[in-house]
Amino acid sequence: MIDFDDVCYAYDGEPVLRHASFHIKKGETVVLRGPNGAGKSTLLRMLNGLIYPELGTYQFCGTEITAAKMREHRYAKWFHQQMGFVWQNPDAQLFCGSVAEELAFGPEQMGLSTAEVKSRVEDALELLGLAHLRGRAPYTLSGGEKKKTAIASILTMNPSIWTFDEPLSALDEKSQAWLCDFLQALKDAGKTLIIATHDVSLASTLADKTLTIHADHSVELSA
Amino acid sequence: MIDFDDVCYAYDGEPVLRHASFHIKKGETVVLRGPNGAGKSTLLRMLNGLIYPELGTYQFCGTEITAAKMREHRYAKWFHQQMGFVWQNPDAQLFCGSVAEELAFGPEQMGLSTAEVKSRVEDALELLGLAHLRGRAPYTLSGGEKKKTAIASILTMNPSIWTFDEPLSALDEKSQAWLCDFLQALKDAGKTLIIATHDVSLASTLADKTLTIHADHSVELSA
Amino acid sequence: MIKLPPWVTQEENYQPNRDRDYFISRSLLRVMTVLLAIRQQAEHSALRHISACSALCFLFFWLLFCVTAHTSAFLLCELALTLVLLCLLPGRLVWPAVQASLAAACFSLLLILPAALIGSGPLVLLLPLKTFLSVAALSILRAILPWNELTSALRRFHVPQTVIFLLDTTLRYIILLGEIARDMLIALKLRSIGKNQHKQRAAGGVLGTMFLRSKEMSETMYEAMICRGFTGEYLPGREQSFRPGDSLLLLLILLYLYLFLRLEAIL
Amino acid sequence: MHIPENYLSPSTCAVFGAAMAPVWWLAVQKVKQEVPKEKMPMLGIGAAFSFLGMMFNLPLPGGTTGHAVGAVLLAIMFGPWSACLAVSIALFVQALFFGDGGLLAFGANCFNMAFVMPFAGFAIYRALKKAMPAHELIAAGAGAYVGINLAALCAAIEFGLQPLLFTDAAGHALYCPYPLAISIPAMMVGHLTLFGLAEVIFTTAILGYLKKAAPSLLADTAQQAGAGLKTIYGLVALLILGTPLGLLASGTAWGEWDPEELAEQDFLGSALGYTPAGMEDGFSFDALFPDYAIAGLPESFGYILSAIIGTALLILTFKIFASFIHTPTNYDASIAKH
Ligand SMILES: Nc1ncnc2c1ncn2[C@@H]1O[C@H](COP(=O)(O)OP(=O)(O)OP(=O)(O)O)[C@@H](O)[C@H]1O
Ligand SMILES: Nc1ncnc2c1ncn2[C@@H]1O[C@H](COP(=O)(O)OP(=O)(O)OP(=O)(O)O)[C@@H](O)[C@H]1O
Ligand SMILES: [Mg+2]
Ligand SMILES: [Mg+2]
Repeated sequence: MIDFDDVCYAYDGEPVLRHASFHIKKGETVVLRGPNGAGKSTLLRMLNGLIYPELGTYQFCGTEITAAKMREHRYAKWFHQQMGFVWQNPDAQLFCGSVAEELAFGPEQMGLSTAEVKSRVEDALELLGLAHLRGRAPYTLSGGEKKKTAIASILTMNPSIWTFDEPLSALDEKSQAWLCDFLQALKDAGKTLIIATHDVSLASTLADKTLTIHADHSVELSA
Repeated sequence: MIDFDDVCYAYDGEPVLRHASFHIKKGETVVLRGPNGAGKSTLLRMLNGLIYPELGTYQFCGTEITAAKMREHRYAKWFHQQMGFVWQNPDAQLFCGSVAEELAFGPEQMGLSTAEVKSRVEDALELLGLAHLRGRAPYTLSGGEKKKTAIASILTMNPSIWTFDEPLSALDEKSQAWLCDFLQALKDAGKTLIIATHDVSLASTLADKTLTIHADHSVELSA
Repeated sequence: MIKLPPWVTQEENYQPNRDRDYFISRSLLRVMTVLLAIRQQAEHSALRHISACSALCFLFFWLLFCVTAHTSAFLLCELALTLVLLCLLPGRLVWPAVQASLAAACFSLLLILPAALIGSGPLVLLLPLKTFLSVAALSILRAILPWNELTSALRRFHVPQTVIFLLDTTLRYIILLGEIARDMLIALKLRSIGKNQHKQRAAGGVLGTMFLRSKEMSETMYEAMICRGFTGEYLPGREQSFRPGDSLLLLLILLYLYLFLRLEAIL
Repeated sequence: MHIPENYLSPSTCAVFGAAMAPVWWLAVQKVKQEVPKEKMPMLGIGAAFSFLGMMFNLPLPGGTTGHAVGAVLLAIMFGPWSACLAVSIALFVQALFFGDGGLLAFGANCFNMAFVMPFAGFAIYRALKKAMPAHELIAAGAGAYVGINLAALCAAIEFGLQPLLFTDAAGHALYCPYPLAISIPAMMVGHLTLFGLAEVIFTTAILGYLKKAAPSLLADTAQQAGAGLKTIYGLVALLILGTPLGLLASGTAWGEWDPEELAEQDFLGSALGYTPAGMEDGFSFDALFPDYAIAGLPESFGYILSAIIGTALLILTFKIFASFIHTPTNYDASIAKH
């Protein structure tokens, strides 16, 4: 499903990814590890089609993702629907006036019927225990609630691949346990998960494979 | 040294701290725990004299900390020199043009001589392994480097009490281990540490006492 | 164990329609991210040779001459030095500086076009050149002088504390705003997966959140300053000693003063 | 050797412009590929050398003047394609800002000085260098001599063809009035003697100096491009200060008269007596500083100022050009930091 072939990337001539070649199959759970500044967030941004390889190719379902391809409106929209991105800092991700609007943003754009949008939003609010917050502005929520809202806003789009950047950071123990369960449920539902994290226990319980970015920016996939 | 007597605090009528009464002695290491949104960050902000109790009193070394007291420039300067605050998000904490200036800001405000400032900055750069970054603008650093710069900028003021908000978040394993060592070293040097964290292992290795804020915003100090 | 709703377990079968959503992503926020240019500051290398104070003094006289000159001859002398300085800038900073100056010159050319057509004297025709020179001078200064050096130099000129603090805070605020706008733009782009019926609402949400976040971050930043002993009063700032390049600046300004007096026929 | 506005018919200009277009395109591609980004500003300095060289006018008895071009020097330093681009840009700056050479005739001027000259000169240089590797400077001198003379010959032929092709009903030439029989000897006398010699001296002197002062510049390696920069800037400054020497030559170069001057020339036996019609009402363009003079300034100071502005413009052009070239990142160098 995701094919990296000898991908290199640099910021201003400073290499961040070197000769990354790996393959992620549908339904796999991959944990992305590596020291600070190795390039984990960069790799996630590339997976989401926000930056493009300087050398090598990134293929998604057989289509090469390039700047030109992403300028094709319809493809880009389909691609972003397929791939969900949960940021490390939920603050940057939430921009609507209320939690309910935030959750409805994705499905409304997909052109689903009003009833269907409503039922998705309700299901997601229910599932994440956010029902009592539906009218609140996301900005006023606590850290854990913001994270959950961010996750719910991706959930309503129902992407087949989820990418997470440090999902556990700044969450309390209870929320961390809940999130681990949630990730497990997504995995069981056949979603592909790619999770960048420094947390060892999460990596060991969930991962089918581990993608390691070393301090020298070389990339290695191991089972 | 730090005395809370029946302190209450609310944001817009929404209670965040309720009847907090506790006492922290010089040289103690206190770990602050509690679920998301319990009020840990709020308590740290109050300890640092950025907000004031709505009810009850907060006494620091026998002086009550009030808005009026903090408007006395001399006292405020002395107080802030005594108490160092490392934010969860180092971005918000770094405001100078270069790492070296960032480190010099505190001691310069304290009015130390140029030579003294310089030697403190050099020592801190050395200790935290930031020497090669001295000329870089803080916003161009990686997450781990930013955190270290934030810590170093407090270190040069040499406060006797350190308050940390989630010091381990977003750090990789190596940096986490280093930070634990650093905290231990501060503890051994007789500093008072107050650390808000969700990390269980840090709490268990370092803490003399645990201050827990419950979900109902009640505060409890236990050994 | 978490039980997902049934639609989550199914594969989404989605075919996007066309939609024009340039409004938010292209226009609105792109403007904001331009703010980030301000944080793209030069290395300190040029400052090793000249001090910020003398650079500011130089700029003051330079602009004064430029604005008051009314012969093209003197302006051409200034143009020569401007071009030479542009040549000495590091490669990647050259084009932005040239671009900004040319754009400003073209703009002022447009403004004076009616006046030039009516034929209101040669003085008006110097305006685009003057604009080019002043904007180029400012761009060069910006490229070699980080803003924190600039504000600390202002302190030495006894500019009121409040003004400097406001300037500092504004610059910091602008940088924050640019960063937040960039994040928001990306978040919006990632979730714009189809036709957006409520563009206005989305735009309002983005701008509102951006404002709140940047306000919060700037407040936190101010608190961080307070926690490090800042009481609204900067200390006099480090002494900036006379550096070798300063004498060169002095010579240059004397030269241009001479040229100004001669060419403008004052002496 | 700069052909002014309206000496060539617009159709001739169009032909040369069309001929140069693919050359320029190819030159840009070649330069992008072959010249490392760090060396690009040096190319600008090279163009500046050529620009300055062309400001040093030399007088010849009989009232005409001429100058060195430096195209062969650039070809030796950077390769003929880079030289082509650099001289073209120098000529463009001259035409646009200083009114030296016509804007319409730009293509023709480039053909002579930026195409024929560097390529021919470089070919000679390379052949001779192969034959006698020990005498590089002699090879360079010979290349420069042949190069400038070929360029002058081309210019002379372009002039000389005009009266054959374009006349009005009265038999008066529409554009340049002198046929080949006059233009070729008139051009070549100067270039085979003094101007050719000037070119040889200009080329060998600078080349010899650079070989001694900044040998890294002449080597193909890119890393040390910055090493000899100080000496180079010094040399440029020296040349700039020397440009007023070019004012000592008071005449006008052959073939570069103003239309009014032209009527008084007597190369056809007696004064021409008329101004060719195509010239009188041809295309006219007001350069910023015609003839390197700046209103209100003493002539020599204006000359220096023009030299500074022109030089800086050329260096800037190439610097900006370089900043648009993407340097591939080296992903295989070992990372020392970690
Ligand atoms: N916009 C940018 N411009 C320049 N350099 C950048 C940019 N973003 C990241 N970098 C640099 O690229 C490198 C990799 O950054 P990245 O954020 O991908 O690391 P990471 O593995 O996510 O680290 P962390 O664990 O701290 O999140 C770092 O050295 C960083 O400084
Ligand atoms: N500036 C503010 N205005 C209004 N409410 C606020 C403000 N800051 C915090 N709150 C609210 O106060 C409560 C406590 O916030 P605080 O940040 O202290 O929690 P915390 O214990 O640090 O949580 P976390 O573990 O997520 O950091 C939260 O419910 C939050 O929504
Ligand atoms: Mg990251
Ligand atoms: Mg907190």
